[in-house]
Amino acid sequence: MPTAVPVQLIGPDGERVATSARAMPSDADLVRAYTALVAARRLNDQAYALVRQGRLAVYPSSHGQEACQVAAAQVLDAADWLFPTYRDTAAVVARGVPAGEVLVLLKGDWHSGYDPYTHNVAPQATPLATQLLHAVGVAHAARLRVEPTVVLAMCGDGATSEGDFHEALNFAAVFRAPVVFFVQNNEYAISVPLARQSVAPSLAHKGIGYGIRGERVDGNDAAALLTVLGDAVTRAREGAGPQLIEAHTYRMQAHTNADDARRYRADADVAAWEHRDPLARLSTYLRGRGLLDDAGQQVADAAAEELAAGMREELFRDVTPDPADLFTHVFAVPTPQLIEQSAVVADEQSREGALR
Amino acid sequence: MPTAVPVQLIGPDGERVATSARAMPSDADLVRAYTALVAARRLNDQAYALVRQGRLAVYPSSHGQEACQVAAAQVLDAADWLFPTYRDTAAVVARGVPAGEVLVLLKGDWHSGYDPYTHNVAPQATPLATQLLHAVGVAHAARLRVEPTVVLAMCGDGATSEGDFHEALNFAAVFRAPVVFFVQNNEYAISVPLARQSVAPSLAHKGIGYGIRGERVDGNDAAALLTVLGDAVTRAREGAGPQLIEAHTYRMQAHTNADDARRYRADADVAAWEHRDPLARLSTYLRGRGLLDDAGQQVADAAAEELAAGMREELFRDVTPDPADLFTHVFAVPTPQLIEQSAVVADEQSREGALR
Amino acid sequence: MSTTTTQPAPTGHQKLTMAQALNHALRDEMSADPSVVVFGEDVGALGGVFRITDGLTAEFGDTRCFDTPLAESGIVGMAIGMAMNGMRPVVEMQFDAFGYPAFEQVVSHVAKMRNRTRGAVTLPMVIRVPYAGGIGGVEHHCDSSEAYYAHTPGLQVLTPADAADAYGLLRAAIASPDPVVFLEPKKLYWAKEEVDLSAEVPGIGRAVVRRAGTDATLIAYGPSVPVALEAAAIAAQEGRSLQVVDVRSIVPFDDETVAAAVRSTGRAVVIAEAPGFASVASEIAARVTERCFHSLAAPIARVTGFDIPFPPPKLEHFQLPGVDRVLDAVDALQWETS
Amino acid sequence: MSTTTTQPAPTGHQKLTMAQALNHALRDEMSADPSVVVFGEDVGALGGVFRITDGLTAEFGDTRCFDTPLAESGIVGMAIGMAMNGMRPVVEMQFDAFGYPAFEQVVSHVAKMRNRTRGAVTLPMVIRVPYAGGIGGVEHHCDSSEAYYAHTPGLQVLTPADAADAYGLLRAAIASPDPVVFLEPKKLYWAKEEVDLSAEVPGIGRAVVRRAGTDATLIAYGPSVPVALEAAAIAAQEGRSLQVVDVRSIVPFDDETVAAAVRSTGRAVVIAEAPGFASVASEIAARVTERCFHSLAAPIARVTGFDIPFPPPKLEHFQLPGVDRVLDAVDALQWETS
Ligand SMILES: Cc1ncc(C[n+]2csc(CCOP(=O)(O)OP(=O)(O)O)c2C)c(N)n1
Ligand SMILES: Cc1ncc(C[n+]2csc(CCOP(=O)(O)OP(=O)(O)O)c2C)c(N)n1
Ligand SMILES: [Mg+2]
Ligand SMILES: [Mg+2]
Repeated sequence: MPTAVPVQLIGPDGERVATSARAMPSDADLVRAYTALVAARRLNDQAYALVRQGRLAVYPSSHGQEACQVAAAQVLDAADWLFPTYRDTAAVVARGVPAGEVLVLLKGDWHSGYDPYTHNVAPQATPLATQLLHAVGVAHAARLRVEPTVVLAMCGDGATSEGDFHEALNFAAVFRAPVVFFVQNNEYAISVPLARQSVAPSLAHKGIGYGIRGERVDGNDAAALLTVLGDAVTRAREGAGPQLIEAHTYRMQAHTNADDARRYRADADVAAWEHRDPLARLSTYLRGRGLLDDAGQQVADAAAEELAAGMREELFRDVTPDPADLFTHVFAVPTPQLIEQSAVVADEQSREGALR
Repeated sequence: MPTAVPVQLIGPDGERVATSARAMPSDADLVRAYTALVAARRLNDQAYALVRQGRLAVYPSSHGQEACQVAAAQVLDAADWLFPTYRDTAAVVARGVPAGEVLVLLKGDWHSGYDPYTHNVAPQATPLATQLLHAVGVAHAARLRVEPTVVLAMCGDGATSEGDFHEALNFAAVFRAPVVFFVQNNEYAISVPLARQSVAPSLAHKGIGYGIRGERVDGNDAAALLTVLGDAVTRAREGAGPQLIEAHTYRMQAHTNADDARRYRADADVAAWEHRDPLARLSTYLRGRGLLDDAGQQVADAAAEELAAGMREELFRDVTPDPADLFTHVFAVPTPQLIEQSAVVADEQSREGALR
Repeated sequence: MSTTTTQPAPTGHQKLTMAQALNHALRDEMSADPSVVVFGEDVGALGGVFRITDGLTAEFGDTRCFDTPLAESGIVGMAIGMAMNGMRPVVEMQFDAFGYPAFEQVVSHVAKMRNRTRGAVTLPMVIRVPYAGGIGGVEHHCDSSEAYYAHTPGLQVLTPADAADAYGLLRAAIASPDPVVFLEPKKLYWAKEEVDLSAEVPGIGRAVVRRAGTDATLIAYGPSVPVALEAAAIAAQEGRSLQVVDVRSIVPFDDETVAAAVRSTGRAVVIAEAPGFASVASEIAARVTERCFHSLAAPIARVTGFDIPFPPPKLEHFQLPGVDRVLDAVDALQWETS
Repeated sequence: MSTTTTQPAPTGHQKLTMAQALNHALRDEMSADPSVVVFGEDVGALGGVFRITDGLTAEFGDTRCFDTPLAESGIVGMAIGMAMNGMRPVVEMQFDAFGYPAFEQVVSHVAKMRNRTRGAVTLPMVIRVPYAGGIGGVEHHCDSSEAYYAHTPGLQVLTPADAADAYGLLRAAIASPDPVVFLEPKKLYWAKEEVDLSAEVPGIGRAVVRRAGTDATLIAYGPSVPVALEAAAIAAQEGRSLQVVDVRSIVPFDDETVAAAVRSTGRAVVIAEAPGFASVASEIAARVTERCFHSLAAPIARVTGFDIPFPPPKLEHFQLPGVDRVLDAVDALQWETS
């Protein structure tokens, strides 16, 4: 049974929560997480700006959810796998994929801009919950080969309603696949609040119906996330089978820039979450413990700014994707039909070229 | 939380279980159930014989599960709805649909042989778990019109793995739809045993993830089924929302006549269930309480034999379905294309007729 | 009735976008028939990601227009049950590719219920699907999925190409006793046109000649109709007279109108965004050829999407049948042989 | 290796049913490549409801051939992940219509993975689907679902018509670096033929002329090939020489072989069980017409299933293209005009 209250190690005030029995991550881990948090926030803000500047078509921001993003990446080993959604750009970047490559999707140059095998990060998934099954397959294949791989698979609260969520958890449980299902419950699926998505005591309770251990964690508390996700990864690695973690967080911005959140929620609701900001919280804690000072903050800021500068550079670089690619990557060997069809485009282009 | 042990009111020995706090159904209800049980068993046996005689193409028998079948029908009011699967022929008949009409499907004359509105019984569903969503829709529509309808929707243990099971329970929970989901856990999905279907503590535990009350009941104990299902129907009718009931029973025969169960389970496993037979159990109990005697048994047998005779009569009646029907019932008004196509068949038939 | 709704009252002629016309159609049917209910993802407070259901919850209450949990099979499956029990559900699949999770419900139940019960149970329901490309959407947001539905017996498949048809056809779809897959060309949502809201609800199954012409016939539907019309306008300047037929109703298909049009010109090009292989365009080419073979001076040409996954935004214009490609196909119709 | 398996060892020529040939193909690929895994519903101890996977668990262990929970989207989704991580999964959809719950996984992922990752992630996987009618199955057990897959770019779609092709094509499918939807005509499972198990694994994408003929060409695939051959045999007795082409590979399609065959006769009939509208038969008719228009004496005819839900067992023979209907179509090929 998941606990009635989500695990919290650092309160919104930045103080250690006295009542929690769970271990605090190491200082080094917390400092590392903080640097990543600052970068993730900067990434979100920079991407938002790039949308306004017309360099990104759309951006689903994880602003406010950065602790989840950062922790998801940090608890994994290099050989582990991460399965992110469209909203998890910051987690993918935290895992080491260059931001410019990640944003290829939202820039519109191609569907996915990075090689998933370089960092063991699946392409960002849009069809909701479908990726959870792929995660189970990756984990099961590794298990058959007796590799120590753990797969961390992310989805939102809304995605838990899809049939594929159910099938993924059940398959993972039956096959004891080492998957950590990580639900970022940000209380909204576009405009639909959690209460219209589920009337279960919590989303973590969904684990029970599969024989999967479920846990709830404060999604704005990086320390709690590192511990809870880290323990889940360890359990999965040790053969305990899949784990389900629900992080309670909040989508601070609209679903994407194209969305108008005022149609369905009051600004005051959002404001209520301001003081639970994951960055401020960890910063206060670290400063209180002497693990962060102005100099440290400057270093983190500088790194974040470098990331943002790189993003700007990448996104202001105009790429002209080659239409031939459309036909090259359908099959290993293009069919006669695709060869004919790509010739149509090539011909059109050469005629256009001739016109110029 | 579902109980650790399924609710049982009458033990395999036909004795009242002393420990159960749940109320015993009325004598009249038990006697009624017993008559229906005898009929249901006869129906299963007769259908099996009709398959061997080539009058039915296939028959998925509920032999051994008759208590579930009978109770499902008996707990509903006339205006309620039943959503059966391919295995629930006996429940459909117990609800009042003529056996000859129900068996039209398995005889091959048409996809469904009864008018669902006559007894509020949906067509028997083959695509697993899909019907559970239809049940939610029927219930929700009734609720919008403030009608007291309850919908009892049946499925097997295997079907609980399908995405539609998940979506149906969640929709029902969120909309507080008056649906009783009734899972007959007969331990097999064709050849796949329950242990490879789910590693949850029980299937009733699946309710928790939706905020749905789940209960377990001995699926071979008609008394317990009447009470547990009856209470669930009452709760649903009173506005408590959906209910999930898992009945523990066993598929005594092969999946269908076309299946060879020896490939995947030992005869001894089946034999272990013989002494839990739902008929013998209720008979012993009723006789012990003086509610059934040889004369009563004869009356039940005679009624069952009449049912069987009717089945034989219906199934030995050769029906020549009209191919024109194939085109008549696609749309309210046939499209020009269907009119053309049905003319092709009509022409072929008239030429064949001319040849004779 | 709430006063928060922003659209003008539905009377007589108005200039409306297709999105507004669809919204009017929903409102008018909901007003006319209390059994019409609208549900899906984000169709309530938000009014749908394309605002097609804007204001419906405010006007009719949240039992008539409501959000569901996020599950398309659930949405369609529940709609089936509601239709079985006296309602006329109109559900929205948020984008074309997000209709796929509901595929089993659509193919195995929506399409078959009347048939399997020999007419005892009918499903008067509409599945609205914003579809096709042209809006720079990322993957899974631009599929032209009409062939999947059109190939499935038991489904009516409609797609409007302008605001007036959007209004009339959606009303007809909701009024139909049988299920309709209603495909809304996303890229035309914001095109404004004159709509007569007091016009009679049209019959389903009628194609329409959108432009007269004598040299060749362009056959198009949904998002490709404006392309065909533009191509015809340009061709006219070049001295070639192209007729344009808007199919509107893919199922049932209006053989009479389409075949007559092709016969009158002897040449034809079918235009559609979907990949060409085993598509609605294939069907149109095949069936028109069957009917008009001896009137044809050249084989019917197809200008369709290529047989590739829908491209990323920056490349989608290569996939969409454009005016140039249509005119190239017209040029290739073996004019020397006539 | 267990000794419980009942099939003879796979060497050289043997008389096998199609079901046995498929079983051999699985075994041979599993033996040759340890990354080949087989899973689905009832494929383990039971050996599949059609016994195609008979003995595989006994021979290779239950990590190589295993039962899954009952969920088709789960099966295909898990296969995708396993293929991403070094395996070559071969999964079974128990019957045609029970592949529909996996439709989103198939269309939005299986078909697109190579494309969206520009070749970085490939999915060498096979989805086996027992399909089509002719075995007296009840509803949902007889669908011809090839059009749904063939219309989806990124899927290879194969269907054998005899045991030898079943063996060779399934091996080729498993060896392919890209996903294959492998459609097995249920009604041909028990037909016995000579199979050369030592033959080279064939290339995908080749149609074959099964019978020479000069008057007209019958184009068929899967369950309709024997019908075409029988029709040709009867026609021969009546003095008409019919050529029969077995398409085998729906995607990629062998335009060369098919078009050459039709050109050589000037007349053609396409035969397929699936409802005709927007079908593979439509595609074949359309593309062959595009290529052979001026060689055609008559429009290409289609003999397909009607546009109706698959009928109940007692009526299915009206839906299936039979020899008589094929011969009627041949008779109607406007012979007077030549
Ligand atoms: C199968 C499917 N249906 C619908 C959508 C459209 N859609 C994209 S995001 C979204 C909401 C998802 O909410 P949630 O899972 O809570 O994730 P969040 O966006 O909050 O991170 C919807 C409905 C989709 N992408 N896939
Ligand atoms: C979607 C779907 N997949 C597969 C099948 C094939 N099939 C028919 S019955 C069955 C097993 C069902 O098991 P269970 O739900 O336990 O019901 P039972 O037969 O035991 O009553 C299977 C796999 C189907 N009917 N529908
Ligand atoms: Mg969310
Ligand atoms: Mg079962």
